[in-house]
Amino acid sequence: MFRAPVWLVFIAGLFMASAFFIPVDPFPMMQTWALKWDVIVSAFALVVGIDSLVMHHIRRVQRRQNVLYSGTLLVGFWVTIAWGAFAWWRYGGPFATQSTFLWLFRYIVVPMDATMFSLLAFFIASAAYRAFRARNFSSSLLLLSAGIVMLGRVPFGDWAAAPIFTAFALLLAFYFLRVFRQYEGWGRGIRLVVGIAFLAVGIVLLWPVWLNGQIFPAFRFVVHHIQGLAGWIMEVPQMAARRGIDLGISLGSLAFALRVLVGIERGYMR
Amino acid sequence: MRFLYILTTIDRRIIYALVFLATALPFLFKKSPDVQITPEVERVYRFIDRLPAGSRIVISADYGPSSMPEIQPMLYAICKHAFTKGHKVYLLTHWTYQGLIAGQDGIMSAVRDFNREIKEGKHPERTDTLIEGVDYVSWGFRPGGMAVMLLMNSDIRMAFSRDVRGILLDSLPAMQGFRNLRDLGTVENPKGILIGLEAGFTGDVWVVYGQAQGRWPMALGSTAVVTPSYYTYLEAGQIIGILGGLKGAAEYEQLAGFKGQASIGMLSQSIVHILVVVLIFLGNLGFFLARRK
Amino acid sequence: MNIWELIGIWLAAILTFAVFSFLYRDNPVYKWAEHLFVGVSAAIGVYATLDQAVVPAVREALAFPGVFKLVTWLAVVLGALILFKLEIFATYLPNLTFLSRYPIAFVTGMGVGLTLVNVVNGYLFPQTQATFLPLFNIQGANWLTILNNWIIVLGVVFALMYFFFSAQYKGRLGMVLRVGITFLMVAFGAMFGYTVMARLSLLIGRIYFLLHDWLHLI
Amino acid sequence: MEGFFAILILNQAPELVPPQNLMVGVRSDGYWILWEPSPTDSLITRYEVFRDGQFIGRAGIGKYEFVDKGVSGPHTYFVRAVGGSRYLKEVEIWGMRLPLLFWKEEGYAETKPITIAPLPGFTASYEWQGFGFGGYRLEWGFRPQGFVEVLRKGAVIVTLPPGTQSYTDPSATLGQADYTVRDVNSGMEIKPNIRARWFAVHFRGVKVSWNQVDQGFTLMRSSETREQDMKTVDRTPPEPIAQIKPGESTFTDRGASGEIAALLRSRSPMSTYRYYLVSEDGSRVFFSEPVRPQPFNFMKLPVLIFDILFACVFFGFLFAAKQGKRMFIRKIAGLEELDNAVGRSTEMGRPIVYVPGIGTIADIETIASLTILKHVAKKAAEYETVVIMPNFDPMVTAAAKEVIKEAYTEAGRPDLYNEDNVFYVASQQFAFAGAVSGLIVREKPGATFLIGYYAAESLVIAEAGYSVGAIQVAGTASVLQTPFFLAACDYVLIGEEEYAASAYLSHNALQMATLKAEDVFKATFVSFIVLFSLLVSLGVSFIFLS
Repeated sequence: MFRAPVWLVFIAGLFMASAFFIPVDPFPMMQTWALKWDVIVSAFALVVGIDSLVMHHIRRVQRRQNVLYSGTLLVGFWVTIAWGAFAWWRYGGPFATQSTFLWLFRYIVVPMDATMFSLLAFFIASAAYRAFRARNFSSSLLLLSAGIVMLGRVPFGDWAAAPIFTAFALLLAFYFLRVFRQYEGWGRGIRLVVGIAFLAVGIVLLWPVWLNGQIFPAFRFVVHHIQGLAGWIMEVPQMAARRGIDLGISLGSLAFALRVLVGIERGYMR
Repeated sequence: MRFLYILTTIDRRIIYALVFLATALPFLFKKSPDVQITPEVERVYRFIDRLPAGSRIVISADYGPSSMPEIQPMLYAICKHAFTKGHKVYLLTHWTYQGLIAGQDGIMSAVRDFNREIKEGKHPERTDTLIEGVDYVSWGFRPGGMAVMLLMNSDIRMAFSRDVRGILLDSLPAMQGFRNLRDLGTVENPKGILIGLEAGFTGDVWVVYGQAQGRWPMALGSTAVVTPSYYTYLEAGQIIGILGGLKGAAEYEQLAGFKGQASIGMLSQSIVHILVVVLIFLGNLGFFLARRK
Repeated sequence: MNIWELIGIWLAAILTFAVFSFLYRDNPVYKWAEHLFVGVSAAIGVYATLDQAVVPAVREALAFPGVFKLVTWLAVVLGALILFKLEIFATYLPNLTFLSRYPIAFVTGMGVGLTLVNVVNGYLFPQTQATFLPLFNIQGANWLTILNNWIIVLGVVFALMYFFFSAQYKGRLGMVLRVGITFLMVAFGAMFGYTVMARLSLLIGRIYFLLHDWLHLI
Repeated sequence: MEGFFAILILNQAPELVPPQNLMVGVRSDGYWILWEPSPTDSLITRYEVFRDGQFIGRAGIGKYEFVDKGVSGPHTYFVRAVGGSRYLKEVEIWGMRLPLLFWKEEGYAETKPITIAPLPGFTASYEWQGFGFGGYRLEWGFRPQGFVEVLRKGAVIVTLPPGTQSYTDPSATLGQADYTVRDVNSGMEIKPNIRARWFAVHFRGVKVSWNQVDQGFTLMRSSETREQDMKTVDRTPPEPIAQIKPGESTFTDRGASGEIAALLRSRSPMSTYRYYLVSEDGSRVFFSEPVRPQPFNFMKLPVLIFDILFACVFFGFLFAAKQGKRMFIRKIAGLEELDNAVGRSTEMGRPIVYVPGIGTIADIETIASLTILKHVAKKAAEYETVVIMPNFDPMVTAAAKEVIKEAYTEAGRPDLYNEDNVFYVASQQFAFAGAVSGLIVREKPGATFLIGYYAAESLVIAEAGYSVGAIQVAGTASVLQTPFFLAACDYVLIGEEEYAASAYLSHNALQMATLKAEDVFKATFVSFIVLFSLLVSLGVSFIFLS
């Protein structure tokens, strides 16, 4: 009862839920208070967090372990704190418009934050290269839709799409026609048919026939429609699947919230 | 087949280097392709272009440093276009000190570049350089969000009494005759426009509370992630256009007749996207051909 | 350009390269930059919380009349309980650490309570309603609209059924699982492809900073 | 410069015109006197407001309103415009001779007086309808070039702007669906696609009623909304909404329904509406009692009903499980691997890293993550493996310390618990991501668990784990990050599997039962989607929550 205040979770939860339905005072007012309480409690929690961070690194310095790095962290922290206090006294607020405190933010936090964020561009490329292999049917779909959406979103992507798709189709045709003999029964037949189908796609794409006065009609078709196809994937199948997952998540979180509220689930507490 | 096996195990550092080069090289060559102009960007451009000289462009910079690469080029391009047409630019933010820094950086670099161009004689119609308080004003940040917008609809000075330098708005030439946002006129009879550069929900509040009451002309510029949610306002006729992500900025730059960060960035975008797809292809090539049954 | 701005831009450029160096491998420069970043941003976080959250909240709360001031002080007492988690208390008063669970329980409860209503109000109902699409018999609609509606309805249904925990998908029913995973994979691929552009914009921004602001090459 | 002053001096004793459209409204702090500027506004120096013939205050240049605070009951007001010519005079200040502008008060112009009074029996109340017909929704496939007219039984009921493709007729009667849509430009007429709309709860508007009057009146409405911050009040002045013919005594304000519905849908702003009857000559104003929100927001009734139903099924399965009913739950791949990952890490003699993401303790995902943490920590304690846990949120840090300590105690190894391994890093998203990836690269864990709420930093952390060859188990309910985890991690909990995890891992019959309850609702939703899609195809649409 006192050691694990599950009852407090229950009361706070029930109150917040009921305030949702009741639009007259004092409920909206109390809800506003509760949100303010959250702010105040978080502020105290920050003290605990800072304590944890600073003590962690002081101990490392004491153990003569990572002295340079942990020292940098501690010096950076305390200089910033002092600077902020000075700015508060001098400019009436650390983030006042003339405050020199913003220098730290502008030239340390912003570039570090943005550069860290931009690392994702590299990681996305290497993760895509490594993980997007057509191992089976579903991973082929993952790869295909990622490729179409990627190429459909940038200028020139449409022009690059057609040769890449042609090459992919021919590659798959070559693969299936090479390996089908190693299988038996149905597997053999299916692989043969799929291989021939891919070969046909590749040939159609490269067929240099004049149609409506244009050479490579199928090739051009891909070029002109890749953008629309990317948009369609985002708006139709992507949206559908995402909605399905999200509905599941909503129900899951509802059941989980109820488990927490009534105290069946108390692993987070003790 | 050994060669093909290598294709499946390209070291990640090589990929990183390729991505870095593909992004950086277009900047050094300063070449950039023309992008296809979408109507929603063109409408914003035409609107600002046709405003009578001396009109007011109010920009609300509601984004932080993490969205700067996408939105900063829009701010830069719009400011530069406005200065070329002789309009006055007003800047505010709802995103605390983050928006303040982002907005200030954007407008200051536009002013710096424009002043340099004036000195080089590229704008013969202008005799003197841009002056803060005359050609542009930075109102800064005031907490309150929606309340600030509502206040600005009735009186700007109630929301911002001083600019970021601490000077009373009443003493700035650019603020003469600019009492509230209704002084921006209407879409039919415009005397200015409000442009919200958004990375979050502030844009919705601007449209739903600010524009819906004041009925002044408004446009939005936003990161690619939030852009789709703004199309409803375009369909409802509440905003005149949208600049979506880096591509929107590139389109605006192209319309305004210069190649900036966004235009060159679009070439980098294309090259890296194609690079990633080609890498995926090479990986699969090796994977299929080097694989024994 | 004043001297502070110059120092700032050089510092920013050095930090940028320090982070990029992590791509090659972990190294002392990155380690140093990372620790500096954590230290500075933690301190800035302290001031951001004070300036943006605590001061306004306390000021507003104290503006409430009479008895209601007491409510604010109650919050302060509740918040202060979490201080028992400070290492000094954890070492010397380990028996009282359980008191720090009270503020945690309160905030958890708030989150749980809001979930119970907001998920239904903001998600379940609107999204389900949006999925009620006509599957046939639409005047003036072309075949593409009808096809799209079919795909959306089937996609939602199969994606949802993929997460059935009590059904054992074997034999014929295994098909449900396969169709579900098909939709999920198409969606995940599309999301991946869609995000590349935004992430690249950030890299472009950094390179622009290096070439424009730092080196003045463009 | 001389010319500039000359223009001003040219203004000679003018003819003043009184202000226009004087109106008095009611607000919480008194009466609100509003008027529109006089056509000769440029000559006017100030407006003076009079109550019952007494001067009570003034409004300066550019202000066309005045609040008479703290009054009630019947009163008569009028506004007087004071104006005159301007002249320039040189004044000596501190030895400097400055030309200054002066005004000569010469003219006055008064409005007609207006009387405001409460009207007994003038009331207004919300009109709700549970499960009702909400009108017909019309849709047409083509995109009209000109204005669009919607005709009901041959009569035009509304004209819509060009490009409109749908319209909902709220005043329709059930069973009379004879509609035509006409494009004014081309004169083309088509039959639209018609769908009846049914509401679970329908808010029809505000019903206003008064004692019968023998004169024509204009009905007006004003509103006051208090925002969530408890201080900002947004007021709209009285606006005309309808003309009342003699003899009428009720009116349903459907125009308010959209506005009020929007307010009720948003969380809980406090709004007060007031109605006015203004006589045709504008000399008398009667106001109603304020319409206040009702103690229960009926708009959200479906939410309450759903929550109660959900709770009933939930507890039903709970009791069934208590009675000893066995329930089947299928295997969830990622969860089976949790224990193996800890085991493999132990074999390699490396620590494990658990990252709870960037959620706060109020996020339900983080709570779910902490319950999984307990399981992982317990297993780690059994294998005597170190758990390192960097944190984003200080409150999560505090909670996680408790959880791990408790898990070690339950596993019988409280001696292994080291406070220093659970620490707070930073609340800046990428400071956290950078520090965690640095930590992973240096500690070289055998297994990493990335479970909780993640945003863009997901891939930064996951790549670091990949580069040291750790077995990675990831789980997040933020769908956008799932593909990145799929690309870089070995096992991924997709979507709600993260929520199901704690119940599944506990191997506790009670908790498993709740998963069953969830499945019942999933099945219900699937059947609802299919059923209602068919109904929509047949021309009926149903709105749970408008």
